[in-house]
Amino acid sequence: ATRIDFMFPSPVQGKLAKEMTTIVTEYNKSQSEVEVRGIFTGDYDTTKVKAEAAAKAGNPPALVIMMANLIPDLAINGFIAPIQTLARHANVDADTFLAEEFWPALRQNASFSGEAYGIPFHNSTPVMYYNKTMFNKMGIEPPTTWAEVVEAAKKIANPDQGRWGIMLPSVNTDYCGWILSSLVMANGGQYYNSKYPGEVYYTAPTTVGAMTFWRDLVFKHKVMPQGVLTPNTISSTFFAGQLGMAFLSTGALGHMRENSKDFELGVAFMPQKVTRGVLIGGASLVTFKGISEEQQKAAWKFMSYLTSPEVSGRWSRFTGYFAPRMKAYDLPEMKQYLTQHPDAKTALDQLKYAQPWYSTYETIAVRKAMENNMARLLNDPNLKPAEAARAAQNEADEILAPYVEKTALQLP
Amino acid sequence: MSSVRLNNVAKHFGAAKIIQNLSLAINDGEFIAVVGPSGSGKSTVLRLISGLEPVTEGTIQIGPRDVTTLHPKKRNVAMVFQNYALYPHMSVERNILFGMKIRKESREAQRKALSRVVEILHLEGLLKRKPRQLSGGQRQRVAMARAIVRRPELFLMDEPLSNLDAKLRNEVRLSIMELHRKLKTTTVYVTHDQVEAMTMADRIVVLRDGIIQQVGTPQELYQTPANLFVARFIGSPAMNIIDIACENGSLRLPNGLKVPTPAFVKPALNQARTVRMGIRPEHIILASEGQADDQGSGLVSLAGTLSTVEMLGSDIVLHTTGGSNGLRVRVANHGVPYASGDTTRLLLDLSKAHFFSAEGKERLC
Amino acid sequence: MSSVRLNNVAKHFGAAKIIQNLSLAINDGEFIAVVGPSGSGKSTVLRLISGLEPVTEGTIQIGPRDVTTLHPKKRNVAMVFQNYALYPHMSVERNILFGMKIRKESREAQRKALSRVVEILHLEGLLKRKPRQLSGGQRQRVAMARAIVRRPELFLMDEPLSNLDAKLRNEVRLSIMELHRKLKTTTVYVTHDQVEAMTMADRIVVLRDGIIQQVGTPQELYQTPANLFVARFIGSPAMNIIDIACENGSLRLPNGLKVPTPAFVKPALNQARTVRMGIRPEHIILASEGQADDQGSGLVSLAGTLSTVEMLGSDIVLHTTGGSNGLRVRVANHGVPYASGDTTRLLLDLSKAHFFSAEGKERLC
Amino acid sequence: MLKRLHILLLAPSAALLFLFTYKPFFQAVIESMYDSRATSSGQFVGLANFVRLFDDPAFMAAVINNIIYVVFTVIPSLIIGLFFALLLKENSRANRWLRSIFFFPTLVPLVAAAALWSFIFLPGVGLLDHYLSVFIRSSHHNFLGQENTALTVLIIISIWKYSGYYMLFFLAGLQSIPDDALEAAHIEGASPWQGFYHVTLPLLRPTLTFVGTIALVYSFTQIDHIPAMTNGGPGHSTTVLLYYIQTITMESQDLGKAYAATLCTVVGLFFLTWLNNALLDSGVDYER
Amino acid sequence: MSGNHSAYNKMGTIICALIGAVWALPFVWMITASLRPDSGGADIASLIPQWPLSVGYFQDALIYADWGTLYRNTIIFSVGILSAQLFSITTAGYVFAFVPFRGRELVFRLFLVQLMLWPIVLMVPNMVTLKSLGLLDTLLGAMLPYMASAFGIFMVRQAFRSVPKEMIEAAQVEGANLLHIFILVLLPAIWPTLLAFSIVSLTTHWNEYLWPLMVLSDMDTHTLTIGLVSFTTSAESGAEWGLIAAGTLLVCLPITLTFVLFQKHFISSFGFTQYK
Ligand SMILES: Nc1ncnc2c1ncn2[C@@H]1O[C@H](COP(=O)(O)OP(=O)(O)OP(=O)(O)O)[C@@H](O)[C@H]1O
Ligand SMILES: Nc1ncnc2c1ncn2[C@@H]1O[C@H](COP(=O)(O)OP(=O)(O)OP(=O)(O)O)[C@@H](O)[C@H]1O
Ligand SMILES: [Mg+2]
Ligand SMILES: [Mg+2]
Repeated sequence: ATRIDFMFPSPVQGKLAKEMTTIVTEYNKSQSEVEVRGIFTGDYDTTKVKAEAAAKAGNPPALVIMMANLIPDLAINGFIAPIQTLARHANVDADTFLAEEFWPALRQNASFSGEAYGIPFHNSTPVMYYNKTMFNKMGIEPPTTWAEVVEAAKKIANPDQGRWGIMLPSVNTDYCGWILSSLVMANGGQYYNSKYPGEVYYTAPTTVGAMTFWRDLVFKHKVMPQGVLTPNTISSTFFAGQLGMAFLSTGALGHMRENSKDFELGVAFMPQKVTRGVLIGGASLVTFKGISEEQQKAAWKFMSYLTSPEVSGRWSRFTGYFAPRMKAYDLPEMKQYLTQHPDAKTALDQLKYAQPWYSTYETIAVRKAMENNMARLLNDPNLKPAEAARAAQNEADEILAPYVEKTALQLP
Repeated sequence: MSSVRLNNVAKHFGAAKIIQNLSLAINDGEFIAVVGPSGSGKSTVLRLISGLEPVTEGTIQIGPRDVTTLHPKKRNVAMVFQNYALYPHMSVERNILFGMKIRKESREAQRKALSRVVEILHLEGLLKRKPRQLSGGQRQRVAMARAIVRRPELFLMDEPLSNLDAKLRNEVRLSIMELHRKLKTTTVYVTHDQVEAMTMADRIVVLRDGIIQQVGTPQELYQTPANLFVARFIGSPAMNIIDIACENGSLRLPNGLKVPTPAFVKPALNQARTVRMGIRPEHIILASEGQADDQGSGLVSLAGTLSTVEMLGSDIVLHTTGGSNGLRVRVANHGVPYASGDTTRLLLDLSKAHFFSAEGKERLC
Repeated sequence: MSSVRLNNVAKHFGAAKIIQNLSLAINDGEFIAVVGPSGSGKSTVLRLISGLEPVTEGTIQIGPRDVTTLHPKKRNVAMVFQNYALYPHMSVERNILFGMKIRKESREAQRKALSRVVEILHLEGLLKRKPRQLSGGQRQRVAMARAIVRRPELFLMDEPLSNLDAKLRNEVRLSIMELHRKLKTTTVYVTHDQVEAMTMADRIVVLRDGIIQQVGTPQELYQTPANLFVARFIGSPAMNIIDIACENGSLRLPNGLKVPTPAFVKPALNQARTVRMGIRPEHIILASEGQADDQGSGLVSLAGTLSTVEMLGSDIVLHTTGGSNGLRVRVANHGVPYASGDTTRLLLDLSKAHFFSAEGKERLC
Repeated sequence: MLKRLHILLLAPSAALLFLFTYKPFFQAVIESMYDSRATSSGQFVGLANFVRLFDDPAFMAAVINNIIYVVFTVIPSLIIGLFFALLLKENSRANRWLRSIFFFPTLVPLVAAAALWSFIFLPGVGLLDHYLSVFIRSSHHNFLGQENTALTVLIIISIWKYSGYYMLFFLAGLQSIPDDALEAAHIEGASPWQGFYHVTLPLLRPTLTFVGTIALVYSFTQIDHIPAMTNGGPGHSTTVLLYYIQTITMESQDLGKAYAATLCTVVGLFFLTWLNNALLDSGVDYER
Repeated sequence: MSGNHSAYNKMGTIICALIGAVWALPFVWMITASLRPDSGGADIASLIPQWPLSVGYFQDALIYADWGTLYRNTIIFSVGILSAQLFSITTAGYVFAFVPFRGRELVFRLFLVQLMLWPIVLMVPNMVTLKSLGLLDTLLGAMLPYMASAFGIFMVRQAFRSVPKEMIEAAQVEGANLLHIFILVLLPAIWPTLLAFSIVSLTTHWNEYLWPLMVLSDMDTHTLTIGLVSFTTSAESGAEWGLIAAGTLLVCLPITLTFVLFQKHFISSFGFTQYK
């Protein structure tokens, strides 16, 4: 049998690592041509580091579940190979496979320069969780627009008693950027140039507007605490019944459901401004350069298995992510699941409005440029959103400069 | 200067009872020597007085104050440790002046005090050294200097001269006595050196297994030891001890010789069946030819053979066998050649003898 | 057992020349005592022999081997350190047996050897303790035990008994002598105790500032000290020294008294202008009434007043002033009451006197 | 012969150090002069990486944060560790338990400690706010989320974690100090403080040098709680040097810059430990 | 210090007890939280255990990972490193403390460089080295870089230097060779130091995360912390405080238990016996 290394992180909870191991073991048992070595690699970040380090040390993994917006970066840096290198062994066209089998919103994140570099594996979007009991008690309807959000939050918030109207995660672990770019989209804007990885629109009015909205929740409306908020803070406050609304990932659904004990949990679409806009998050399977032909063949086999509607659906039901493979939702188990858990459907329904995840050259650094300035903005009542945006843009431009020079500005 | 009182003091280390029910009153300005066998608790007594060791029972007073639970620094004593306890990281000079420095005494006073002790203890040229660069005796002198540079209420000295040569020891001893005469600082002085104890002390405390055996002036201890232990402990070479049976009016020596009980010891011995007689080596004379017994006045003669001849320089110690089995005799070294194997006759002066009860716990006369 | 030879050995600590050009031959089985003032280099000599200190110059032989650069462990010596140097983390028993253990001697041998030294040094009941739970004297005895438990070629002992009481010291001293008689192990023994040096040693080495002053038997040292230093150093109380002018045929004492030069000293003194005369305190007699000078045979009498009376127990040391200024006299304690202020007449026995050159470097007779 | 034995004794350590420290370190030195970003295909750039480094405001922020972090973790935790050691050096049962309590934080991985402390400082519902609310008044402090308190929290955690650890070394060091010297000092009238200052402290200097060096090194390297709690934020307010380097290494391909930052940090740390040694180790009497 | 400072000592103990109470808070919370039935709710911060106690989180934690293997590997990893270190640091420490040779200080300083370089920076080159040795993905490989410890060498050297010279001299005179002195005299003399080092090394490597994660790919070579992280990461949701507490407890438990069981022995070797 051909041995391949398959690295997977545990982005949500430990159960996942266990489940993934089961899936791998079952696969290994089910056939004898491929022997998959499942390697648990911690969180998304360490997964990237470990995969890169292994590649540099001469041990590239065949398949990795990688944060989806890192694909351009990995491709530019030459770590990963197009999916076609695997697919060709089965005479499949990877681009067609991607285009036909997966939700349209996911496709862009899986490709770079028009070529498929990843196959979506599990995905999420932000949604609005709210304390239904509290809303009912106060006679508030779940907001669907920004204005309603502010209004509802103001009714709920009572900082003296430690009760808050709304919380948005602002940690620089991608969460802040993810939510902000969703807001930017709702505000009708573009956060980055989805066609070219060397440009971000941090100073665009739509971005500044989203930032202002966020900032005002803290300093103007005083419905959100000052400073950076982690998902831990948000969920803990939420579970304690001290929070009206929270924008968090659909990936947290299971967790939110389980821990909302003293009240009823509500899940709703992200509120809109100009449009409904949410961002796709999640991870895709990528393959590293430098593995043998045999391994490529084996990798494709395993990848086909992992992304099959059955496994994809199973994984989705287990994790709360939505399944990227459209056909997964045609399976009877999946239909049954959705009727049982209507809130899981929210994520799926929202997919209609979903847009690709930002991804640029040096994605993380560029993202952090904004996130760190958001943190400043949420800390400093005197900082103007436009100034923060300007600073973020400058930092980002600096990081992008060498790439821009080599590509967009490199003229014949 | 202060008086010191130990009231029913006890000290236990875990299960070991090192000091038991010890009471002692030391007068203001007195010089007390503490002697006793190794391990008898002498150092412990000093450590109790200084406060380095908490007492298990009893109380301690220095002057009018009850210091039983007082921190050492508040007791204002100066101590020479048996193992010196110098500060390894300080030069000799800083070692000596540490206490004054802490008390923030003036530089001038420090300088003066330093030069005084340096002279007394011959520490010239050693001031800049670290303790580890000193010889044993030099270290001991630094320890001594550190104590006497100050003017405490109480000096506690634990064998402060044990590592010095005879000449230097003599000198330092005289200096300490001089100092004591001048300052009259109450002093408790532990020593193994009988000469020191005898010459320096106003009173001597004899300790054994943590129990005081006798307290008295040097003369008292030498002349009227309270029990056999003190008798044998004080004086060197040690007192000769002879078991004696009292038989109606006469004393029978182990070799069978019977002498009439001299009048002056009669009253004390008349109840006893057996007694133990002690006689100091210097109170036995080698009888010259013809010199006779005088049993009435207590002169008894014994025949013997010299077994060992110990030349001590100024003295000679003769060990005998035969009728006078095991007796030690001390004679001045006048150049007379003694040889082992010589036969001789020993004259014991019973008027100088000490009599103790059979178990040795009690002095009879 | 082995002989030891030090050939022109020197030891410098940086600029300080501690030992200079020292040569000494110690015979196989000999017991050598090393005495000298504090800081004279005694310990250093032992450390050089043991190899703990490398020599700066010269060579050292033990037996036939040149050991000058040999590691201490190969020299097979046993040493008692002046500051004990016990292993703090080992029990007394393990401290003592350490050397045997690393030589892998049998358990049986260890047990036997242990019980032997425990008895000699009275260490019963202390075997399980750690050194810090011992008294000073007990620690010293452990250090001693550690050395004599083995059978080395050479014993090096640095004041091994200084912290013991007189009685115990005497006992241990006798045990060591006994041991030495039995084993005949060459021994170098540093001591400050004259009694020890005099009674134990076959020969004594007198050291001063790292230079040997005299090597000889105890008798030789006592009776014919090679120079003034040795004369004053050996014997306690120290020898009296009197400066004397030689004037054609007669000697003039500092108080002006003139005595004819006794015949037996004439040849030695006839060149000298001034000499220094030494006379031991025990060679001065308190003249009884009517006892006369006999200047021809060297008996000179001086008048004096007693300034201090030191009771040493068995002896009394009298310090005098007046014509006999500063003389010390030792008399036996026969109960005669001396008091300071008494006038007296001293008889000096010139036949027992020692004469040294004016600077004291040389013995004249 | 003996010499050879000694070389032999050093050899295993030296070999391992060579393999896993020096060799990679020299690689790092060399790499710091190459541009490793995808845009440059690895060309030699001399000191350009250093220039870029010093132009980076994040780096400068990291330097300043690191200085604050070092000063306020090293000094307090040394003092507290020493304080504990002195108070608990007697071997009573109570003291043994207290020592264990202070030492416990060492047993917990820093990441796990970070999780525990995240909870303590959780706004509103966390341990601190909870008890502040119970005992004083309703409290909601976003300690970790605010620029002016986040670093303080990290410093507190570090002190909590390492004071007991240093205590252990101080206890070990105190044991090798002869007691009698301290006793002598007390007899001479030194107060406990004076005894400590004049006798214990100087004799403790070898330990102090050691613990000081370790504490310095730790304050630079033991920062696992930063990624776990603040990710260097808010803004750059808790970005310290190693975290800065870590993020570059992990998140981008700009290794040249990361190595340049590493070299600068190592040089700085080297200087600090040298300073520490010079201050504490000079004139120490090791031989006793 | 002994003596009548028992009053001072008591006071010290009391002060420390007060501080200790604060110090212990995180643990107390960890234990109560891990035994709580759920980690939501307003009183999650309470230090008072909620009855009935629940072992639910422990059950969860136990399911999430193969604890047997994790414990075994962690023990091999940390104890193995410690054993190798104890050998390497005592020998090297000895050389640096007692054997004079030209350039000793320099070599020593060079050794210290290790203290200042952290694995993350040298990770890739070290993995390359391990790969070329064929040790990548083995426990031995993961242990190798730690087997020489500048920290330990430094510590042991410092401790050796404060051993009184006479002790060594006494042993030399008694005929002890190097090995004897080393094992019978020097090592016991620095016992507290070695113990301190051992505890520290053990816990450090027990708690090591990133490096094992990087070089150990096979599930059956994973160590505890990797397992712990597998169920305490929560990037996209929120923390399950009870689970985190339980997991942390499970990871620290063996070492904590050992520590508590042998507390008397460990910790008392850092103290002064009452009678000194
Ligand atoms: N490390 C050193 N540096 C400088 N001088 C030293 C050193 N060690 C010893 N000395 C000096 O060497 C001389 C001889 O020392 P040694 O220990 O041999 O004397 P000693 O005769 O044994 O004296 P004591 O009877 O006092 O023990 C002393 O003056 C001492 O100060
Ligand atoms: N920490 C301890 N634990 C148990 N016993 C001890 C401890 N310290 C001292 N001792 C014992 O207490 C007794 C008295 O000791 P101390 O030091 O007072 O004797 P000493 O009279 O000074 O003897 P030396 O003349 O030998 O110095 C000794 O038998 C000693 O063994
Ligand atoms: Mg004593
Ligand atoms: Mg000496």
